[in-house]
Amino acid sequence: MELTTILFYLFSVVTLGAAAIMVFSKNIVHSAFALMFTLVGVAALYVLLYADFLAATQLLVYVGGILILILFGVMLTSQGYTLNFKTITVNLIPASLLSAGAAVLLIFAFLTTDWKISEVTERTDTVYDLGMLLMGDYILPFIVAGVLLLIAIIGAILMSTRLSVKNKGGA
Amino acid sequence: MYTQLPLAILILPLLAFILLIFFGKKLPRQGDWLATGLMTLTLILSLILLVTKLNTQPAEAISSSFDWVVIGSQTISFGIMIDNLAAVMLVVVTLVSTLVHYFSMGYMKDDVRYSRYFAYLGLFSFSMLGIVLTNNILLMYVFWELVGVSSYLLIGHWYEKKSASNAANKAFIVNRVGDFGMFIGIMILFLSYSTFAFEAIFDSISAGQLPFGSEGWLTAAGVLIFCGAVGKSAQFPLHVWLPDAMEGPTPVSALIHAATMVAAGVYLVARVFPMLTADALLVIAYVGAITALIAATIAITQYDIKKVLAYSTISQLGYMIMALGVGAYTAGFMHLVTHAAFKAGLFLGAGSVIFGMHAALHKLHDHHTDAQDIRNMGGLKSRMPFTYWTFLIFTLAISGIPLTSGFLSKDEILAGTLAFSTLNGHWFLPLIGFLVAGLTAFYMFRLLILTFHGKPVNEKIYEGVTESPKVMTIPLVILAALSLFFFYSFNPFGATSGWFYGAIQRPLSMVPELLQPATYPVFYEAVSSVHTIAMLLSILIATGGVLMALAVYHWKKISAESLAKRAGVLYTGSVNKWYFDEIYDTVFVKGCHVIMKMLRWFDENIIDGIVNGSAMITKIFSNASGWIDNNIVDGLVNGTANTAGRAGGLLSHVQTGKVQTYLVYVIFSFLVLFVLFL
Amino acid sequence: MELMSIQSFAEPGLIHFLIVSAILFSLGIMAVLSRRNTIMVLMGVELILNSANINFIAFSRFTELSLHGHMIGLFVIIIAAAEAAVALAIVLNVYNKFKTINLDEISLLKG
Amino acid sequence: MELHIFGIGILTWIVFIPIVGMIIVLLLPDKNRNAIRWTAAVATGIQVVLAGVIFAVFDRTKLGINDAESFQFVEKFSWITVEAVPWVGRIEISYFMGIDGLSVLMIILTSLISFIGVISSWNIEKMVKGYFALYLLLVTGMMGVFVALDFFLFFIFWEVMLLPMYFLIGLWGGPRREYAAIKFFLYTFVGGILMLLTMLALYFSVAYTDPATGQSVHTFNILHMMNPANYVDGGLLSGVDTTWRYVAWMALFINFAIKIPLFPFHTWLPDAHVEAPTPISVILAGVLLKLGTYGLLRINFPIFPDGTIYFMYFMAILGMISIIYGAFCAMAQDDFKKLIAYSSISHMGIVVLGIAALNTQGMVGGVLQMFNHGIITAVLFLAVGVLYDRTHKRGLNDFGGIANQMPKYTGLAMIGMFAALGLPGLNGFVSELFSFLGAFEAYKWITIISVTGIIITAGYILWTIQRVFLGKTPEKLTGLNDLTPREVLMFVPLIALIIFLGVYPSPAIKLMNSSLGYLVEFVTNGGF
Repeated sequence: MELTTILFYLFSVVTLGAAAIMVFSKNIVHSAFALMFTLVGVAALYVLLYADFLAATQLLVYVGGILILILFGVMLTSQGYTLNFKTITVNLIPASLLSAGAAVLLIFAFLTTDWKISEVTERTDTVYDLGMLLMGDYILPFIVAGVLLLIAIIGAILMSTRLSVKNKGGA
Repeated sequence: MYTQLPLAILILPLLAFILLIFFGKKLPRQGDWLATGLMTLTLILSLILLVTKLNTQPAEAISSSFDWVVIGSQTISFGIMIDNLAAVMLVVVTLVSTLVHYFSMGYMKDDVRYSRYFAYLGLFSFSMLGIVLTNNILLMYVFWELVGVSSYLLIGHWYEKKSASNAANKAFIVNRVGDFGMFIGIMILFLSYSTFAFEAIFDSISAGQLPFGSEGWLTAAGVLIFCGAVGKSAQFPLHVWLPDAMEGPTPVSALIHAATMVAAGVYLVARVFPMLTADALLVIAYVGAITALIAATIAITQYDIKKVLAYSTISQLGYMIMALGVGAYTAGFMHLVTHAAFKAGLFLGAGSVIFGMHAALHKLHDHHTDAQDIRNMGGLKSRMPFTYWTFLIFTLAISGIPLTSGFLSKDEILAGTLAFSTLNGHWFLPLIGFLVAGLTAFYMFRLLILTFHGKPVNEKIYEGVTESPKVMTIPLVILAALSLFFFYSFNPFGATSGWFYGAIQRPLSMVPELLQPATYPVFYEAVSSVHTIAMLLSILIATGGVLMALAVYHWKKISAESLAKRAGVLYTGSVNKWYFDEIYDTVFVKGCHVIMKMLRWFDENIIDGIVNGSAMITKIFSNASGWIDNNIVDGLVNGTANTAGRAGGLLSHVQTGKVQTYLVYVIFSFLVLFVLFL
Repeated sequence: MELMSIQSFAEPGLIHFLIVSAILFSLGIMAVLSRRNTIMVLMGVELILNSANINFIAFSRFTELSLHGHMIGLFVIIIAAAEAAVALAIVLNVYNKFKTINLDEISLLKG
Repeated sequence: MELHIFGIGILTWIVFIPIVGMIIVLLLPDKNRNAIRWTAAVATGIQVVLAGVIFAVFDRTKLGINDAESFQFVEKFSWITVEAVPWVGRIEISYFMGIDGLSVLMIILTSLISFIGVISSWNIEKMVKGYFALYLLLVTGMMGVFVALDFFLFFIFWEVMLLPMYFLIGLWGGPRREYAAIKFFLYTFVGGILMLLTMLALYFSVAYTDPATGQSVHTFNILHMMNPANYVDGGLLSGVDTTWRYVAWMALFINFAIKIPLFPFHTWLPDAHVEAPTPISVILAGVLLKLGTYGLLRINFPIFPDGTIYFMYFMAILGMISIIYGAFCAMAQDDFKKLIAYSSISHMGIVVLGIAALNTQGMVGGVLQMFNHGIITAVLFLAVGVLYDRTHKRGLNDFGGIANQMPKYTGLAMIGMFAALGLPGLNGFVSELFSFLGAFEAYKWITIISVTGIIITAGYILWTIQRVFLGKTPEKLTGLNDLTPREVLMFVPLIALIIFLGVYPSPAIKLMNSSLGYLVEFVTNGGF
């Protein structure tokens, strides 16, 4: 087996295993940390797919940003000083049935579809091309994404600001 | 021989310290025999060393050293050095220490921390011997601080008393101020000469190297190192700690705050004597003189027996420092030795009195009367004969009455100051010297008379006082014997012919010729020409002081009250110790408190304020945008939401309200569609 | 059969990545549907987004989608970031209002 | 000098052993608290052993600093390499570790303090598993910073260390832990951003020519950054004495000054210390603060010798202000932990003053002071922790007469206190002496003013001793137990080191003498 093969299976197992831990863990902090491993694993899979820039972005944005946000959420919403990290599951039977069904259906669909696989181009780096694309074909989505982010930031800040103002008024 | 013996002398007390600190409580009698035995052994070794050294010709210093650390390309080595000065000092330290050990076995008998006390005595002896033996100014600084710590621990021995721990703190911090100067002096020397060893420094100076190429820095280095002595030897302006240090047990006062540690400053000046310039020596002489005067004037009005002795110690130390300053090197050091004997004796005698008083008060269940106040004593002569007679000898010695050791050394110092003034015209120094000699005789006899003579103030207490046990009186007798002249010189009127003057000779000055004080031959000649006058004058003045004391306190011819009234401001000043404590308290302690409060406020409000302030600014911005949000954006949002809400309201009754349930429906439908279209 | 399985085990191709993504997707669905805690639901959404992303990248590696797949993946990540920020702000507001973030206790939508 | 264990270099072992421990801790069941504790103890214990091995075989004559050849235990693998990026060239980030005389002492300190920290964490009962997992992650971060020779790696370890610290304060801390944790996080975060920017600027300005291929390669290698010949033409930080180089120096300096912490950047420290649990305070004061001065010496000094020389006086003055200011503020505190926190500021000021002197004595004194201060404050914080465990109080005025109640404890704590006060014969004195000696050679008056700090230090330490240990025992404090064997165990190695290094510091000084001498030469020659 080649190195890439080994790595692929290794990272797949890490990703899926961590995802499973995330989903099934009772403790939300554990879940959050498991999510971190999942995200890192996905980033590694990106690397195997020659998507180095995306891997880096994945690490920076997901692991560095979103995960931290989630952790903050956990911290801020845990009740009082008695840290209540346990979470409870609902809808257990329909949910597991549905997700298993989804998995089966998807895999079935993937396997039966006749994919048009083209020549694999060995890319050394993608940053330059991505940059050109981003500034060329994708300039409009790029700007829209920027505006979206701005709006999201303002929105998030506004909501949390009101939160603190209200808290103050309440106290 | 010269390396093993000093090392053994150094290590034995340390051994005592270590053994007692770890196993003290488990040993029989809490290990006092161990400490005392080891100390006695040290004394014997020191005596052997002294005799060997004095009989070795030529009388050069013998030193050996090892490399302590290599830093950069410089090697710093530590080592020991034995010259006659060190050998004599060794015997002084070990002798007093041994006697104090014996005395303590009686005095401290029922103390709660008996073994701890002896352990600290061991630590002190170790550090003090280190100061004496070292060949190296850095190592001396190390031991210098260590004696400071052991002094701190011993002053604070009864740390349950707030006054004791305060006194301990004061002693340490005031000493630190002096050590600060010494530290900077050491740094100047090291940066100029890349070595800490005395010999090497002197060699470099005599080879013409000056610190940073300037003569001013050499003087500065000398004066800064002298700062260390100012702290440790309680010289003006850092003398304030010593009277407070009397909070410690009395034998400790005898050992540390009278005979040895406070004399370390004098020893230090003697050690660095060759590198002191004439200017530095002049500063030293004046500091000593001022100290002697101030302390003597305070001592005449004090009533606490230990306080009187403490001020007299400061005053005598001033004498020694002054002697070194004027160039009377041997006389100054000799006064250190004789003073060690009689002042240790005085303190132990005072200890014996206090011990007796305590026992008497204890029997009477009287806890209010101060056992140390001489106004509560009187007439103890017949109750404590041993103590009285030895105390008398010590008092005669410190007053400079002929046939005592004190006379020999004091006389030489006075002659030295007189000679110095004939050479340089500094008349202030001999003037103070003679004045203080008179004052000393006066206040010491005042103390003696009020304590031992006259009628007892309180008959009951008087009845209760008994002579102290033998283990306490024998050290007194030994010290009394050592306070007589023949141990130092067979001629009772001239020390110069004795062995001491032969052994301890003033070292050659190493500084450039222009900066040197008067050379020894010149000085010696001046001393010989004024010696007779000085001797006569000193006998006259001392006798005058004694007679005055007798007239006021014994025969009651002159009323002490009227004298005090006539002195007016001088009297109140003296009683209040010239307000040094109050001034220092307002300027330094309060000043320090003000600064620290200010800085704390600054830290918590300004610096932290800036940090929190940047958070504030962010908050203001967000508030501004919050206003826009509330009034404009929200208006739109609410409008939309209201519309949607009304529309939703129509359908709302089919909802369960649980999001996840809906999601289940959604996904289920999705999968169904998926299957259908696949 | 045996040969085939070994072969398919050997070289990870498009299908392998797609399968991984499918499993990841179903796990995400599981989290979204079954956990009470809103934050857990959010994490499930992140998993789903990630699985979609893997698909895109895999296609861009093995099909003609080429770098455009990367671009879409990039935008997905950007939107995920925005989504997470807003969603968490919402969660905090919800928490502030209801003192809980358990979805089944928040049933204001109930008609 | 190389040393491999099972084919893996010793530095990798010493850095990642705690991670292995962390994984084991995470796999253990929650309830099995003792197993978790023992795992952490064994992991850090192995580190101590490895540090001992390093100490034993370390070659004292090799210089290090800017010469890759003379670093020891080097491990270098290219880690992320991206070929031929347009207008950037080849990007190279490598897993590059190695130690020289500058870092070896810090490694020993880190392993020792981490181990002691585990022992003192034994009585933590809240979320044991999470605590030890984060703790071990923190240890890896700290150790990694001290061995990394690639700026990127350095940065990663630096940030890896911050997150666990944040949680350890924020979850296991005292009543105001959120405030303290967020303050800590923000301060260090600001510093981190400054460092990141400087790192990138350096990265784009430095390119070395690969001898094998002749390519021009951008690199994060710290050693390459030290060589003026490697700076590309027209790079932001190329040249000597340019404004941008000063700006970059300042940005890095602020980052490290926050960690040290130097005078205007210090206010996170008292809060963090007061709220942090005892073992975390020990780590914080014992190791984390040293990262600041270590960073100065490893990065600021050799990469920007021109900036260092330009800002020499500035550093010395900040050091002086920290010494005096910290001492006065310490004196004004009523809270035992705050007092020690401010005394740390004062003592770290001595380090800065020493290294700012740019001569061997000052440098050796400064680095030795880092080590000594680590040990001394560890003892002091442990001492506070012992009292806090028993009385749940930290106010200095709440105590009194402890000496009668707990003689063993008093003896050990007083040795620590006296070491902090700079008593000769204990280690604090030696390093203060050399720091001041070095500083005095360079700056007379600044040093003289700084030395007054030792008087103030004596003042507040003695006052503390008086208020806590001496005096009559108040009613409420009677019946305190003296130290348990576990507590004695955590004090004894530190106290032994305090005394040993105070009497004979040569073993420690020999480790770094040649390296630091070379560093001084390197910086004063402007990097050649």
